[in-house]
Amino acid sequence: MTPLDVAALRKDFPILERTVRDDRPLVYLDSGATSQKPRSVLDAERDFYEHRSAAVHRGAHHLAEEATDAFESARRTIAAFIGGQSEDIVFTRNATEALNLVSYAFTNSTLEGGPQPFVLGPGDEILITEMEHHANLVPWQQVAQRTGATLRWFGVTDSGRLDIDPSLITDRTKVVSVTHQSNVLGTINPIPRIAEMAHAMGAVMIVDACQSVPHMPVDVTALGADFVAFSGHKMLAPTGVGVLWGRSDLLAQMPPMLTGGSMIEQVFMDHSTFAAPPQRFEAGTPNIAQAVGLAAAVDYLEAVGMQNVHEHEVYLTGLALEGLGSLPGIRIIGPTDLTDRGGAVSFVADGVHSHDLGQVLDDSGVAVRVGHHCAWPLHRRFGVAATTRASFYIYNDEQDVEALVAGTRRALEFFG
Amino acid sequence: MTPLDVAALRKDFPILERTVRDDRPLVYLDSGATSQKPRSVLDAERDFYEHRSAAVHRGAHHLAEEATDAFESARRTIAAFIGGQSEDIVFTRNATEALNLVSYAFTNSTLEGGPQPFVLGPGDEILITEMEHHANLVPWQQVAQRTGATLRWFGVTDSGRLDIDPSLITDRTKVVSVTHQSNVLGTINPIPRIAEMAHAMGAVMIVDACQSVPHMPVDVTALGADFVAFSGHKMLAPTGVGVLWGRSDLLAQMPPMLTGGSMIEQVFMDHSTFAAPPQRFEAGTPNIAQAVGLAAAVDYLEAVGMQNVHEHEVYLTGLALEGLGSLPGIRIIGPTDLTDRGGAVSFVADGVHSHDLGQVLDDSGVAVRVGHHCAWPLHRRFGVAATTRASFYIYNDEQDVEALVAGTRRALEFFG
Amino acid sequence: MNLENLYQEIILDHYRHPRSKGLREPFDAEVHHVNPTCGDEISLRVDVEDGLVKDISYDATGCSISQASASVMYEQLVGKPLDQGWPVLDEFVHMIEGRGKVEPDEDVLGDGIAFAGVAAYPARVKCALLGWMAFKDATLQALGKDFT
Amino acid sequence: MNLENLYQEIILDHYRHPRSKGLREPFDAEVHHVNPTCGDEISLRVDVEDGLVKDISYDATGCSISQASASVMYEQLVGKPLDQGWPVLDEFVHMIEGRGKVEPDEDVLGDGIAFAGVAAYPARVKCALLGWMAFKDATLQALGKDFT
Ligand SMILES: Cc1ncc(COP(=O)(O)O)c(C=O)c1O
Ligand SMILES: Cc1ncc(COP(=O)(O)O)c(C=O)c1O
Repeated sequence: MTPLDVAALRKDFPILERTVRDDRPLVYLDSGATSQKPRSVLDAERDFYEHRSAAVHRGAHHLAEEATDAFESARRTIAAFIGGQSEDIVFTRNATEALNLVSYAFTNSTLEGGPQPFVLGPGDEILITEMEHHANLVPWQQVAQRTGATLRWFGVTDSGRLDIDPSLITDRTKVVSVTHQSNVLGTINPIPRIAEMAHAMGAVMIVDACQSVPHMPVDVTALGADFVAFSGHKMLAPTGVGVLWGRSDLLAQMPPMLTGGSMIEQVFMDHSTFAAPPQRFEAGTPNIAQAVGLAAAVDYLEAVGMQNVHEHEVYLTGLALEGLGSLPGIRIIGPTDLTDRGGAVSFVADGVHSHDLGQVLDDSGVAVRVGHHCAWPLHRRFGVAATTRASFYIYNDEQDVEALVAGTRRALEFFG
Repeated sequence: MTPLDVAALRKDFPILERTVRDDRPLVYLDSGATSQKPRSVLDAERDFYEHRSAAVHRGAHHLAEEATDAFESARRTIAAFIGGQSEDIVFTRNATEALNLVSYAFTNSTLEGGPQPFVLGPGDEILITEMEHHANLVPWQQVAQRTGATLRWFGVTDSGRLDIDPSLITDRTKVVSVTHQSNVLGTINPIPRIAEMAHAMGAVMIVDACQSVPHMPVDVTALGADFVAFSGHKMLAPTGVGVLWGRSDLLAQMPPMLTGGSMIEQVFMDHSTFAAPPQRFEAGTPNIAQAVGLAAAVDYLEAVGMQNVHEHEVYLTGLALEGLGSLPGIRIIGPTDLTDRGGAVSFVADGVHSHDLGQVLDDSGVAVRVGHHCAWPLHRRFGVAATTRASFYIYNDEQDVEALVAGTRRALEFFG
Repeated sequence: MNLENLYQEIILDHYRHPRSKGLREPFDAEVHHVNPTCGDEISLRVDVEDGLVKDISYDATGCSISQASASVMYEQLVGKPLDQGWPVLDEFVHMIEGRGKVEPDEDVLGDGIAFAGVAAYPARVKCALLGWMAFKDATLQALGKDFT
Repeated sequence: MNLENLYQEIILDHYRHPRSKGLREPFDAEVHHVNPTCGDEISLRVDVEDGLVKDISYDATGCSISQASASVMYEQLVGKPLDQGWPVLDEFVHMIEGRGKVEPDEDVLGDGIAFAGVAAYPARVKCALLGWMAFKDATLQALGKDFT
């Protein structure tokens, strides 16, 4: 039923050996928030520090050469993983920074009167969706506020699908920024179709791929995106590294967000010129070891196979929807079928607040996330303040789903 | 002569066991660019990933509690190290981002008409120095350009000291941003005096402490600073983490640079409100493991003793100035006395370009930095395109200085 | 620490039957507090006269801990002079933020002592304090002072 | 790889005695290139007529590698038709960026072969290419094309 040998994979993750609370085995169902790290990733980072740690790009000594090699080869690995070119990969701290980097390109270009594709003004529109994570919502509110552009959004249907209203994409639309997979609903959005509509109107198409790149095969060209953002820590990699991929010709014109060392061409006291991408967008000493760790994570995921990852998660999602659905008073927030759907299962229980439900699960050793999952407007849309979310990854198995269902039943009884 | 037992300390740094080029022992004199990492720091990071890795702040499960504890306790450790409060510590990727975070507060406040201490306009002045690293120069050029304020700077004397012209601090001065220790000259600037002048005129005082916090005792209150920025990777910590410390009342008013998850109070589709500091400035999943690593580095440095670190470096600097000074045709760029001076020794050699000099040193196993060290205007001030810089840390000893001097002699002979 | 320790009967009872819930008149100040992590909300009004808490009325959505805690607070503080109320509040905050290392004073806390178990769960601290902080904020406003 | 391999006699000779240095007239295009890591700079002019490189004049500051490489380039390219010059440039770039894994063609490169050792030092690649890239840029400008 699953293409993965989960028992074998689990051995690669040291943390899964620990117990929580009163000696209960850890059932980690919070990978949508952050994933656990396999030994090979931790080894790669440590190996970097123990053997080739130095400042990159700027040093001429042997160690600096090796550090630069490690860093730039990480960039190539990550580029290949998403079907991009390494010059188009910018390392950020996380997806949030990647999305801010693009959004500041609009604010800063507008302030400075160019370059054109990034200039916005009153009458122009930015189109997002009601299912966005705050990371792909608040930055656009800021852009709208600072440029005078108007923020619009696609709604969400009762079954948790994107309600694509084509009339919202017009020649006033300058930016379309949409999540590839909802971190709450699990819904996978039809990005290629939306990108086509956006491009037909000359808009820039941005994709928040935070929940897709870690969980399924993603090819930036097939997506039809102009920019794609994701985070390392959600895909087996260290914290402290994220990625912005951008279309070469747009990156070439894009102004930097952060300025300082390593991103310059020439510096005088009163003015400076900037380097070509990706350096232009990586001011200061980068998160070198974290990028190296991310490349090791990509190697690990490629060995597992991204299609297998996706199928495995769809399989577990099916079990979870079935198991939770069999309990009284449970309502799934998100699609209850498996079409275009990834492994995030959010739900509410009659008479039990998600914080309390999560507490009972935690007491059973099951780690889930409760709250609005940084998607507050989406929760308002469904008339709930908070949900309980289970999210799956390659190290989860059928027993984990059973523990989730059993723990939820216990909560219903406890508060019943 | 040195208060440190360097031989014992060296055992803590795995990388120092490696050789470079044709099997030469590594003489690492590039800590000004980035420092090496002791085992305890690498262990702390790994321990975090293997035992308590989870998303912080947002999770309610056991692992999330422990991760949050580790992260927030790191914040307390770092705050105590510089004499600050933990609520006033913001984690960034590096010092560059920390300085940009402050500089964007000015740009964004100016755009939005408040809050006052951050609003600039034509007629207002930003005062920096000619010895700034690009990280404390280019962001202020951007602010000046975007707000209409004027950038001014203190010059540098022939002996590499700051040329403090009090007439440059007037009631037009709204921002003063100065490096505590020059990464090229080694000069330690009299921050408390400058801060007093700045505050007398109501200006905000910012300190680039990138080269001081790792190398000497620094107390933010004694400095009289309003903001202090530094990088973890230069003080034995992992890459990917930096710090901005800010005065509570200023942080409380300061607008965020990056927006997204975890920095909000409430989010609606069309507007949001933001959390209190430090969360307001840490959008998205933070560099958790790196902060934990930085705290371990601080523990290590405190055990060594910051005053000892400083004295050790002054001792080595003395040896280097003496040794290099005894060679023909070597000119030191920076103070040649040891008063208010840290362990960066930059120099030029008659007839040998620094890139060539560095190459010969590299061939001898000595890693130094060559170029403008991200302080291009300062190099122009001294009429040179590039210098060779040796910089010291706790794991360097007398033999390292001898290797530097011998390698430099070899270069002079080779190109002589 | 187990579930029964955290969810004492008193808490479940107040959660199921919150005392005097609903916003009432007259009042001197009204505040609205939110827990940004989970979206729990409370609107709270205080009616203070001559240093006496005459009424606390509130409307809240949230988990059992935040709901029960507001209800217990109502019982503990209404009808008390403020100079008796503040120590209760201080002791409650002290206990909740004490990470389980604080020995709470039942004489001061009354039913508030039932929340002792919360201190072991840092993620629930804000739930337990939501109503109490709203009370503090509203009362300080009513007295013309700043909430800090 | 040792120092003598990198700094071949030919390189040191060109470094100490750069051929025909200095900016001259007439010229069709002038460019200024900088190596942002070390601040090395070159100003370079080309005089191209009917597909023939009539003159390359340059003024440069920088390390031995960048200086010598500009001087060798001058010798290798001046007086040649462009369709003979481009292959030399391509081969030179190919060798320098080859990380020591490329077998350079001495027949094409002439004295340029002396820079083979640079390929083992990635940090010096930009030094060796500075003059050649400036030539490419200037020549394309002279021909009315874009530099990429
Ligand atoms: C004085 C000074 N300021 C700022 C920086 C920038 O630090 P980072 O590259 O870690 O952001 C450096 C180091 O490169 C420095 O030496
Ligand atoms: C869909 C989505 N977008 C953006 C983010 C933000 O990612 P990060 O916190 O790593 O910046 C997340 C994760 O929290 C997410 O799930």
